[in-house]
Amino acid sequence: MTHATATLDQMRPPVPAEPGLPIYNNKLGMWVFLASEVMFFTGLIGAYVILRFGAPGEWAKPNVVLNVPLTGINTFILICSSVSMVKAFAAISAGDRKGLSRWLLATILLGATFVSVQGVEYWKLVHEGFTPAGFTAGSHITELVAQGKLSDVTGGLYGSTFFTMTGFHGFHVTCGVICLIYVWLKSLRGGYTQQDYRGVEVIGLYWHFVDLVWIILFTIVYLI
Amino acid sequence: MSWWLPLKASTFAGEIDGLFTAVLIITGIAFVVVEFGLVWFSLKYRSRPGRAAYYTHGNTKAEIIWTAIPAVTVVALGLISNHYWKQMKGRDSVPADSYPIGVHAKQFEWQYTYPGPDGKLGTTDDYTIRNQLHVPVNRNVVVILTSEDVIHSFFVPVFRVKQDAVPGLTIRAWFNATVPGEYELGCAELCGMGHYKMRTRVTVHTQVDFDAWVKTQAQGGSE
Amino acid sequence: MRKFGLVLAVAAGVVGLGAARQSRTPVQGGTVTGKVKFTGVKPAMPKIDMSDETVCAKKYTTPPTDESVIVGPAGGLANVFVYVKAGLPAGATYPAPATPVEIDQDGCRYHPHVLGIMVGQTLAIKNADGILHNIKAKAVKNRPFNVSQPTSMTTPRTFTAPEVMIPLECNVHGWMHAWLAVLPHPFYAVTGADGSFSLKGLPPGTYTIEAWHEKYGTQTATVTVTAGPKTADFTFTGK
Amino acid sequence: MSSLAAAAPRAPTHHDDRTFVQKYIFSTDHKIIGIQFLFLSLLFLFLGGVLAMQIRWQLGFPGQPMPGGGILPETMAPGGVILPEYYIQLVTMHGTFMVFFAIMPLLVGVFANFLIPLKIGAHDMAFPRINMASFWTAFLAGAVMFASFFVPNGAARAGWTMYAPLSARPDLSGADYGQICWCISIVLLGLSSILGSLNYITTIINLRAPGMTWFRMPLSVWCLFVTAILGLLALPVLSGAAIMLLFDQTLGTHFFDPGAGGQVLLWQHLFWFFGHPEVYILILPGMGMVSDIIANGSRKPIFGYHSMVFAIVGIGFLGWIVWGHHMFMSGMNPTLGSTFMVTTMIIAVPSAIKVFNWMGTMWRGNLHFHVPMLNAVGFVAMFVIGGLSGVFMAATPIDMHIHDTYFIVAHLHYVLFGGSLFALFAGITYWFPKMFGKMMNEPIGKIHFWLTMLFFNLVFFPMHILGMAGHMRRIYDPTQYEWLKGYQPMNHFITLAAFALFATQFLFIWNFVWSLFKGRKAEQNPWRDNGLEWTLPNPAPHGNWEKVPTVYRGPYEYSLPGAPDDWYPQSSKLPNDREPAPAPAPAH
Repeated sequence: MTHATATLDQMRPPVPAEPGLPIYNNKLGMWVFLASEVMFFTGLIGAYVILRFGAPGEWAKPNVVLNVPLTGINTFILICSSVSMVKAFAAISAGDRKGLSRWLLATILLGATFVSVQGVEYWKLVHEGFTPAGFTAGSHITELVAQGKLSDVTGGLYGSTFFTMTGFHGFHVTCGVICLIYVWLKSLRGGYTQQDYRGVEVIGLYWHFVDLVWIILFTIVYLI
Repeated sequence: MSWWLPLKASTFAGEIDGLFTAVLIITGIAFVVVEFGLVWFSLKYRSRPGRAAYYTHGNTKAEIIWTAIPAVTVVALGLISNHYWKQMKGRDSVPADSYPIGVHAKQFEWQYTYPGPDGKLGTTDDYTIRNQLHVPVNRNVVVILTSEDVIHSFFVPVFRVKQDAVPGLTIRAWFNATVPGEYELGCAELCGMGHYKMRTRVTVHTQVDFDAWVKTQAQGGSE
Repeated sequence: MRKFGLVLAVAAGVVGLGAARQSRTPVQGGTVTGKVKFTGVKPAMPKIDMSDETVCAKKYTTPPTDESVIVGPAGGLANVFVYVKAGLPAGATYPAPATPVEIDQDGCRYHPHVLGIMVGQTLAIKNADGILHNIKAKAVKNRPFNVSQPTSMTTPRTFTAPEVMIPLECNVHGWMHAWLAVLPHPFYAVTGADGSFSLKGLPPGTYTIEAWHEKYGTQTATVTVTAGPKTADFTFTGK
Repeated sequence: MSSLAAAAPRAPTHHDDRTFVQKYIFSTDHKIIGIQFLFLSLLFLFLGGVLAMQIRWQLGFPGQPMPGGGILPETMAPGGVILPEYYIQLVTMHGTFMVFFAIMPLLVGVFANFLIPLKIGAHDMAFPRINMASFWTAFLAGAVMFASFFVPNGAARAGWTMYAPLSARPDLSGADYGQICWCISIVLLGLSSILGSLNYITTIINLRAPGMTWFRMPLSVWCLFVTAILGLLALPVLSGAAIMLLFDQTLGTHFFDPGAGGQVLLWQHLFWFFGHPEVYILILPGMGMVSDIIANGSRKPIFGYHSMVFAIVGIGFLGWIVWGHHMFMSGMNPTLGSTFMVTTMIIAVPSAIKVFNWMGTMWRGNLHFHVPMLNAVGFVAMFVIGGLSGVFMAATPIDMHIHDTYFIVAHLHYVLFGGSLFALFAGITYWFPKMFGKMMNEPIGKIHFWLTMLFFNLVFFPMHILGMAGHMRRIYDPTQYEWLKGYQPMNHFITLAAFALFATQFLFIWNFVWSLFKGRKAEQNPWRDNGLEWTLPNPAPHGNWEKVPTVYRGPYEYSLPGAPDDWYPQSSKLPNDREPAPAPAPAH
């Protein structure tokens, strides 16, 4: 900013200013943005809860349509990516730039793996006949219905809510991975020092948030 | 054209108009106080040479007064309204002896299913008429609202009754017509291009006329 | 179960005309005529309650009845759409006539009840009643539309893809239904009260002709046409 | 000029190397972005007005060809006669444009962007680039919404509230691409509004000038702060709902499809959970600006600053728990009707407090009725009527009669037109010199105010009477009903008054455009206001201050006893003023 408020240390609220919150602007901005994201996912999850409790038929049991072991591993991958994010943050706060770049790369790879696994899962599900519009006739899914393991009545809702929630979470993870790549490239160019690693902390906040949302989603969509 | 609420043709009308008048008086007083106050202050305190404004940051006592009074008034209004609301729309407000009429709303017309001489819906002697609501006078009538496609709203201004017909739900709304005559019903919820045309002729019969009408309908006679 | 009475009277006489040229205005050429008969119990058509729509009600002396099954005095089934389903020379194109096909809403009923139109030809939807009708075409291959006509007016529409039987309906009057077929060629006809139809100007060749009725489904017949009259009759049986 | 003006402000000496594009098109200066929002939103305000005139024509002269209607295509108005589906498009798009693309951007986009850094003494927003992205996303959203008129089968037609299943099923509404455009545009607008809100919140919290404590902030900034929080938390819910509706229309999902287990009331709950905070987003900034302007016009500190702040925050909290009063008759559980009625009754109290405090401010004041002050007092007068008519709807039995009738239309126009738009006329006139360095014409402003006040009441007060008679909303041709035929003269009268109201607005447009070029050169502090923004030259330079000012007192120190003038800028030091405490030592 050409008119950056003259601040001695970037990682503190701008000076001279009336003391607001003791966190610098970018971090405060990310916290406020995450509040709006919480409301966005609350809207989607709230709709899911209402639709599920008001569903005319019996909701699909876990692991009948969705592959829980695969997504279990996928969840573990995402948790690992959070761990590697913390490692990256710890590295730069100790001044280890190379460590930062390595851990950022690890986070990117883990995040990308998560998204691709989810992409493959989507492709397989749609191929099996489970789509956002419900169960396509004459597919593997309808055989499950025939065998009575699955109720057809709530199929439409099951598909709609599953794809919308996990789809938007996947979208947010993808955006996270893109931002991580940007931060990673900047870290390679020595963009972050021990005095100023705001970008790492901010993207770390976002990443942990996305991970937390997935844990909630994984529980309510896959496990119960 | 009248400048007041329409004809009071149901038991609800008396209570609702009374509540309406009460709220009108209360809000009327507030309206006069504020508007007259604004005009009076504007004239009395308008800037004149040598006039100085009185430097004050407020008066806590005044704040308390004009917080408490509105708060008490509106909460009182709320409790009174709730009393009537429970009677009119409460969970179990539909009187048991109500005369059932099945109202099926669909895009741009109403289908009324009458119980027929046996007085019970779902029996073989029911008959369905399009866009015509016939009710006996001074008897509780429950309207069982269903909708085929979009949200419509069953609204008879002279009965002061309104209830949305929601696809996927069966909603019961009751009223008791008190004045025989011919009135109109309109759809009050936007339901598409023919929304303005969803008009129903409402006829309130005396009990004798109503029984005769039911008999003629049962034999398949037309209007 | 609807029983199919497939009575196929194919007159053997075939009179050849000469090599059929590709696309030419079919002035002469073979004609296929026939009659669609109805056997079995004639269903009683329910009365339509138009009491609330006085503008339409007063256009009828006797109370109007549903038009889905109309059997003529001689047992002929009306409103059957007969058209050439297959067998036309490949690549033959037939220009859409400029004159629009009219469908009128008079007395809160569609006139005609079943009609055909060519791809690209204009359908002129007229509103003789002067009150609100909305026309909802629940097309699948063509773009569906849902337009309204609050007063006496004419709304033109055209269709881009052949589609046999687009249901037309009016939502303001739930009983109003019509059936529209969009075809790439002019060889179609709707049976009249006596159940007779005639497809004129067919270039010689073997054709499958389909007869469609809104309640009793479809029947097909294969007819080889040279020049001169051919007959193909159909019989639908009420259950 | 009073001797107390701060030392003549020097234009910042640094060399301004930004190109024209960077300076005016893709600008990151909060003031330029504010002005960009101003021009875009005034355009959409005018468009919304044109749509309203067509609605009024059809209601005043049902079925007759509309003058100038010939330019409309056959599918909308053959021979100039408006078709029912076009009428519903008009109703839908009038509501959508006015709420989402005129009033909300005018209040939040323009005045939050323009005023917040100036009034709290900051160089610029916390995130200038995100601020620019917020404008261009709003521009894109507006373009998509405007384009929806020209897509096949026309624009969306399910009311600006877009109730499912009418909005979710093209075969029932007749519009397919139009509905999809509406959803995409609303999601984009949600994104733009979220980006804006997070900017305003971060700026207000962290970038206030030294000495500008929370209770020395002007009430307009308090209002914009609470509005930003409401927008931040409400818009994502609408975006989520619009996405679900979009998927129902395109991917064939079943969120609102009752046939496959979807719930129709889910849309209403989600929409109104956003909807009510939204209507407070549409009124709070207006209240804030009016508070500043009435204090300035009365040359007297605002009456009860702290209770005004608590009222604003109270409205912010209560706004989240009242949404059910839009759904009393929707088939929702009646016991919810009782709870939402009580919370709705309570929310009338903060508004009452604010109105009495505005009156308290004028009491024993030294009232200067410049044009902004006139419009501000007009705001209070009309907002009271809107607020009081809200009490009728909160009483559920009365709502049974007047829900979805013209009583509701009257109420919402009294608070939106009588409220927000009068506040906007005041705000635009008040800060016009700060934006463009010129004054708007005073006599034209007064004529415009009085004519607008007159015609506004002639248009919208009779709608209360129509509502009491049971005249339903969004009716294409009321003469279908016998009992409404009797009210047709009133509809006719309202239409004529509406045309006059629309014509009056050309006074404002002319005044605005003429003053842009030939307006009187504005002096340093034309309204003799204490705000920090008036310590800057007009129009304010890029980066505002060279060095952030220090604040010693509240914003409303008018007629300070012992002060040489009847105003005293926040940044002027009096002998016994203490310097604000230095910033705390580095945190980590």
